[in-house]
Amino acid sequence: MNGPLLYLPLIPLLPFLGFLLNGLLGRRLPKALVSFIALVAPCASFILVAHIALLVWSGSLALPFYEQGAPSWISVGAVHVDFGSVIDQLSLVMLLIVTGVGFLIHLYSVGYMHDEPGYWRYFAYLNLFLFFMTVLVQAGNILLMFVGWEGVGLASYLLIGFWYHKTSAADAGKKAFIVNRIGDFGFLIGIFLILANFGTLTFSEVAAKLAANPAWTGGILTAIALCLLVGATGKSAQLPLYVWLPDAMEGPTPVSALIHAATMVTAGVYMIARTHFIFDRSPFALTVVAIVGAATAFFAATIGLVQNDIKRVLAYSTVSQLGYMFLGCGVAAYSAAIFHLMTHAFFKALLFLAAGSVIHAMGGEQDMRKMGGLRKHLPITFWTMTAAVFAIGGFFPFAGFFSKDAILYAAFVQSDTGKIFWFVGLVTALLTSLYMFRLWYMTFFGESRSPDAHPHESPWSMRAPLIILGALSVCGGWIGAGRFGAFLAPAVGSRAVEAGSSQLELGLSVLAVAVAALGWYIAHRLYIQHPERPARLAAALPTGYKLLLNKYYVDEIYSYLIVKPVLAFSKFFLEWVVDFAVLTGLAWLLGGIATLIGAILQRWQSGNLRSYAAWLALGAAAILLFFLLPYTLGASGIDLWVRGR
Amino acid sequence: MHLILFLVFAAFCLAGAVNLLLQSHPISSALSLVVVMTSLAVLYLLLGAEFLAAAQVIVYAGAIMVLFTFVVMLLNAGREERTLGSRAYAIVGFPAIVAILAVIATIILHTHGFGAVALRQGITSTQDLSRVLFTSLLLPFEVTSVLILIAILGAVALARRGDGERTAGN
Amino acid sequence: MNPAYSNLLQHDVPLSWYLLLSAALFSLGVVGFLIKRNLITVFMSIELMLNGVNLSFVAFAHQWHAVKGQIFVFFVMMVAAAEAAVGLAIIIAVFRARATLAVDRIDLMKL
Amino acid sequence: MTLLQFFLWSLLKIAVVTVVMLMGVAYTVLLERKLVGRIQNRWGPSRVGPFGLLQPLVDGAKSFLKEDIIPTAVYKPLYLLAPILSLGCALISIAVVPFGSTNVTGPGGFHIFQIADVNIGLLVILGITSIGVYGIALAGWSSNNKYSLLGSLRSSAQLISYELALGLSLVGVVLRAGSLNLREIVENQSAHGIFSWNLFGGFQFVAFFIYLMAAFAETNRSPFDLPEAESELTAGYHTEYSSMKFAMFFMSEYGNMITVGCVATLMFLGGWTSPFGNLIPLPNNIVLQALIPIFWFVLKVFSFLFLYVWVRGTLPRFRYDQLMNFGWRYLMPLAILNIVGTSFWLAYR
Repeated sequence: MNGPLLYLPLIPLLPFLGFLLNGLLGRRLPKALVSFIALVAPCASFILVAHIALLVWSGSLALPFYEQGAPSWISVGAVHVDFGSVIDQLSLVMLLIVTGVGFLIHLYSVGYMHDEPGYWRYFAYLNLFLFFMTVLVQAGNILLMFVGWEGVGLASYLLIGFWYHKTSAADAGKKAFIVNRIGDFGFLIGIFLILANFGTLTFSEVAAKLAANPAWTGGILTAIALCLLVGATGKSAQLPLYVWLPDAMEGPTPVSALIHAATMVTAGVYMIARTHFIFDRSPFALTVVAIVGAATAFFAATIGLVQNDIKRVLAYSTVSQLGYMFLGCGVAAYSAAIFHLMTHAFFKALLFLAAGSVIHAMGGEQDMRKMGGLRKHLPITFWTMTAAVFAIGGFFPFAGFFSKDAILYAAFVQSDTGKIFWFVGLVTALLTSLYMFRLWYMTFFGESRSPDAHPHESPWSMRAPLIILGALSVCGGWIGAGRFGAFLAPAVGSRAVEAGSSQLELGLSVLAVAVAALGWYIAHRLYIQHPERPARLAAALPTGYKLLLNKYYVDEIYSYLIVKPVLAFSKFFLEWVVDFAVLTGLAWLLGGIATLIGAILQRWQSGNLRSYAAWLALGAAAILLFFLLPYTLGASGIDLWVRGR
Repeated sequence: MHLILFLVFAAFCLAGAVNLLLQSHPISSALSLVVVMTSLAVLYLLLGAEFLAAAQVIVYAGAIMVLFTFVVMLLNAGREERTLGSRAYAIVGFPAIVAILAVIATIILHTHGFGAVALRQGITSTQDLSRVLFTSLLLPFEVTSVLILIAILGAVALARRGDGERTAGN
Repeated sequence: MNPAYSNLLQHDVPLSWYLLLSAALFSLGVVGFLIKRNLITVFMSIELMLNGVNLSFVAFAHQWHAVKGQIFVFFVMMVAAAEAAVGLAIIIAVFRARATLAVDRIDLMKL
Repeated sequence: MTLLQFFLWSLLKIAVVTVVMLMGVAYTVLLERKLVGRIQNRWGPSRVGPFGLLQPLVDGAKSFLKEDIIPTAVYKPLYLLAPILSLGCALISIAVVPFGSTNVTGPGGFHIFQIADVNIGLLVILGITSIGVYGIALAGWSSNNKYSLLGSLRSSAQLISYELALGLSLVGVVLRAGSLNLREIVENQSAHGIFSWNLFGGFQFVAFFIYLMAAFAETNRSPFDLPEAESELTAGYHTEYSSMKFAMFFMSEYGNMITVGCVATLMFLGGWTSPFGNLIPLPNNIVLQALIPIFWFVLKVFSFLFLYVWVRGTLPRFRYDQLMNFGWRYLMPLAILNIVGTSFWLAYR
């Protein structure tokens, strides 16, 4: 091993150990011990990552760092895949987010899930998720990344369906799993194409081969990039595969915060950033990424405007923000996308946790129409939530402002088409601000709309993560897109941060903040000054309202176009032709033959000892005669044998 | 002399074996078998296998067959009963076996490589036997002793009427 | 044997006679196994077969001056003893369960 | 030496030994009756002849003259075979016992004082003893009497159990002698008189003790006479026997005692050798040379028989489970330990 010993394998293995302990023994362990195990694992991982970050900070560790001598996994012919990890600026940032935010959400869960009967199961799954997520992030090759990719899918499935006795939760889990399969299919094909064209799966080697051929663009690289994009849209809930994420809100709220807002869903963005060298060679694929991102951002934001379930609003907001990140990737501003990924992890996790706190306080109620006036009852939740709302809205100097601004600026300066993306992003920013303040007003202001509820503030284990994340939401962006981009540049390239003038940047920023303020104003007008107006607006535009409320009928369209035909095919072809005619018939045939032979043979198997003995003697006699009869007739063969002795 | 002894005891052997088949009472069969075994012991002696002769008497006649008579007495086994088809075995079995025996006998008699057995040569002393048994065949010997130990345990476990059956019934 | 007697004992016997006797004993054992109807007698027939084979072992050991032939017989005896112990225990157990020793009536594995 | 001579000499020896043996049996009975009488503070038989010395003859005549009863329900062939087998086995085993010095030989150089000199003499005795079980077992079974059957089952079990201990106790001696030939075993103990006997010089006293116990059990003698425990089983396996057939069982019991005594003498007490070794040299007279060893042999066997009777007059009977426990749990492990100990001693001497 060259370089310092970093205990890299321990980062994923510690949560895995926690998973094993809690998963195998948790049922019998006391609750305190389960929490202890579950908390220590991510905390230790975070400390390890922080240690690495410190080493990098002090300059004693040069990035990128490749783990040497990792055990080999697959070695077939020329293909070698090992368990090696890689630490560069990108994965370091991602690891910090994953383990840090992960630890905070574990801590939050201790309070939130306290009365669950499946407490140990929950934490086992959560640790398992952390294991796979860190594997995904640190993976030195794309196949190992795929393992983590599938693993987080599994953990996500288990956690969405955590309350498996609830049909909707179980269905949501299955939906997430199946929709993700479509994306994974694309990802897998992308992996095969990479293997076929590069002969290796290790990121650094692929990058080196591309660097050696500067003229190689388009063609097969576009195909690879598009396949990977399909995978990314599945995992990161982009058009057209976003449908699973809103349903995934059936899981416990901390799970929504961790997996379906802060970390797992950003894996698609991370993956595109990780394989940026392929995307960079394919302008077409990049454009597709940008289009997908921009469309998703706008599309999801419109749906988010009219949803009444607090978690669904946040879910569509997540989809929309992920669209921003894709947009950032699409204009090759990877560092801006990762920057937004980080700030988004802070404020979206915070939003979900605060929403969880609200739900906790309301005794499980998720409908915003039944909330209101919670500001006095839940001061800490309110103030942290406010920080998050301003952050996502893009107000200066909150975290969201810097990252969103970086993406919009990068889009604006990229090209002419980029200006269209920039405009869509700006409109989306307006919508974002609008629906977030709508949520804010409906939840915390006005009169309480359910008089029999007695809201109460959450325990410290839930408040502490809120406060920390609140602080991060405020200050997380102060690093500045420029410095962050410079830090990430060795890992993801630096195309986005150079061009343009500071005046243009300043102008765009002012414009963005103005748009966000406009959204705030509209929300204030609609939900505070004239609370009756939204209903009238909905009545005035019944088609549009219904369209938005029913999420553009996407689920229904999918159902008619894909689900129903598949079901019908399964029912009629598989059940009647294959299952009944072929399999059952075959089983009957085989069974009949066996029964028939058995009926004949069982007469032989009489149980009578002497008949067995007779058969045995007969067989022995037959063998004896077969060998001896020639000698008896010829009568001298054995002579030779005996003399030969 | 050797010839006479052989003829006498071979006749005893055959007579005992045939008597074993003809007697219908198990205890008579057992005694016939004892006759066969003791006569065989004499034949072993003629073949120079002194120790085996003694072992044949002590182990076979003195232990195994006593065990048989013991069990016959314990279970008070009576005469055999005739069942369906039992005569058929006798009718078919005897000629068949005689035919096979004839084949084997032809082979043996047609084979010329065998020598003759005389008493004065080829006596294997107990020392010779044990020297081979305890050196080159020590492992099989020990394994056999383990086998016997297992057999003892098995026999005890099988024959004890007892707790095992009752608990299994529960 | 005392050498003084040895000149008395002449008239050699061909080895093949011993082998014939051995084959005859074995065959009689097989017949006994087939025609006897008492479990214990059937078991005795097995012993008869073993004895028949033992005789041929000893005869061949004498022919080839091989001690190991006799040792094989020794092992056969030991195994026969073990077999008798276990077999008779089984017979006792069977008799307890069925109250019969007739082979033809013991043809079901279940009680 | 011709075949005819061999046969004649053998027949002569057999006849003499059988007659002496039977006489010995008869007078052992008398000895027992007299001794037990003295132990119980009474005279014992004293009317027939001087000191009652003719009593055995009268007893024999009585047995012959009694009515021979064969109960109707017995299985006759085996009922008749059993006493013959019993007595036969008791008498045959004496054939390999050398009871006098082998230095004195007859014409043609064969032994006068031993019917058959066999390499595996000890094994022959053990084998014949084990065949003797059949006599008792068949007697009990063929009598068709439950006392007889129980007695014979007990007896068979007892004989088989103690045969193990008996055989194992002799292995130590065999190891020391390196031979199974009884003559060689005795010659091995002849060097220094009493100090080279296996009992003392060979450190086989544990084996001797085991042999003693096992021998008592093997011969169904007190304190192990359970097969014929009158209080429980009437007369055990010979309940249904009377007159001469009963006498045959009786004789076989005493014959076995003598055989066992002979074996003890040969194996542990130096056989026919003098206890003083060469301190008292043999006289030159050929007749004395032949007779003095026989004297020592008879004396040793006699003292053994004396011990038998003494024990019978002293000790009460064991219970059956005690008997089995004693045989399997104490005597046999002890005998195996003795073998191991002797082997080590011989190996590292």
